[in-house]
Amino acid sequence: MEVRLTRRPLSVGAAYRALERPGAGGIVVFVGRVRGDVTRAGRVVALDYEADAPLAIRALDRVVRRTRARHSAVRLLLWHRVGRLRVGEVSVIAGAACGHRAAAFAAARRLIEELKRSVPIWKTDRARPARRPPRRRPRRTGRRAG
Amino acid sequence: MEVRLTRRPLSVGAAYRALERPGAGGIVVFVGRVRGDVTRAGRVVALDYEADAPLAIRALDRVVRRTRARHSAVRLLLWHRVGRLRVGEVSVIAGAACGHRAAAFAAARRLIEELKRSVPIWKTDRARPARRPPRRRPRRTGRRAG
Amino acid sequence: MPPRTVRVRLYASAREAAGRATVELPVPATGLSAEALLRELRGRLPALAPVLRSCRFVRNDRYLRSLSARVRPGDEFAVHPPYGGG
Amino acid sequence: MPPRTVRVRLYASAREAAGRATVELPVPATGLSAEALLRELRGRLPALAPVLRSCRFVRNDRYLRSLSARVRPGDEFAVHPPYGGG
Repeated sequence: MEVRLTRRPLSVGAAYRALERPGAGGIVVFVGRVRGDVTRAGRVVALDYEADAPLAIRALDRVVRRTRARHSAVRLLLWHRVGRLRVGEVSVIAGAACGHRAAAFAAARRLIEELKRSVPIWKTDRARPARRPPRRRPRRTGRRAG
Repeated sequence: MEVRLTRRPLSVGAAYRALERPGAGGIVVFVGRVRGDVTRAGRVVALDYEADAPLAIRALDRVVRRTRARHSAVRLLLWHRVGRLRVGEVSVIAGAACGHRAAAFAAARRLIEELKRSVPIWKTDRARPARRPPRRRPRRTGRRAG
Repeated sequence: MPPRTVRVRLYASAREAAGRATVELPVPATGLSAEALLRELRGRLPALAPVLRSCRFVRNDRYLRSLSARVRPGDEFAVHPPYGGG
Repeated sequence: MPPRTVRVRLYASAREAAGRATVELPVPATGLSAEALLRELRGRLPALAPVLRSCRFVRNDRYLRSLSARVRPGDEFAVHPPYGGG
């Protein structure tokens, strides 16, 4: 599938296999992972990802469609996971298979930038306080680079 | 291993696993594959890759070292295959794991561009003539995008 | 009996500010403008007011192009803070 | 008996032009400049001449910085056409 919004773990291997097409001289796969950054609330142990699913799927489709038109891609994919993700887990995979490497880099980059800008998905930190007794506290802003 | 020059098939899965490090919020993997383009000599069925091995390995190391310094990468890798590769086979993998996605894209791109510019590796087309009886004919210039 | 309310769904920072994910707002049978609905929402949940300024709004799975658009009983309304996936 | 030749290794388009991958060139015991060695090589394999103009040269696994560098019997010399990996 070109776009996917799922609670299940994302497989980089499956993504790469989906991109292997004849004519794909250059394939670029971007993988975003949860980082265990330290915030004012403590060390991030997980991120909760949520989406407005019907709109998010339409928006993912639109991002792929527009990117294909611009970069004459052989094959694109844009997968995002939702739910609680622990540090090190994969939140997003953006992949582009093109004839040439410059187009593959540009298309993959565009997929992830447009996703961040235009797809209704949000993340909320789950942090473990550094010096205070452990408790869960939601925070508004994400702390990863994706 | 960070750099590799090998006659054996390259595994994208192994490359990705080698890049999964704590702190790697963004991972970019570039994969170059042999394309079956049509040239004046006919349709390319394979590319022969050769290297001046001792220099190529030193050059790969240097490309990785310089890229790490510029993009504060968590982990980089640059693998190239040599020998006869058929259409669809993977000739090169350039991977970058960084804290943030912009650095990961820039580092992966730099790895492959510097490789092409400064590493003593060459390719020669093996084409199957389109309308003449099949024979093998070496051609000077490669016909893939890598 | 026909519906007399609009269900408002709050995401991410809007939900955190409001302390809840959904709100049912009563609306007249003839509906009201999105602008009036948001006024109602701020009245009910004052902590939402600063968050709403940076939000986009969705009615029945379509982005609202104008706050003068009409919202009717039975509609679904969603509040989208700035996106942050990836 | 000490070596009396330099082994020249030709890669890619240089090999295709020459029709061979290596050439043994006799050199004096005191050696000669890389420039003189290349003159010798072009004399032996005229088809190499146009290719050599875009090549880099390597002596004993180090790039030559100058064509006045000395090449001695037993040295290994390599001809690198423009690179094209990836």
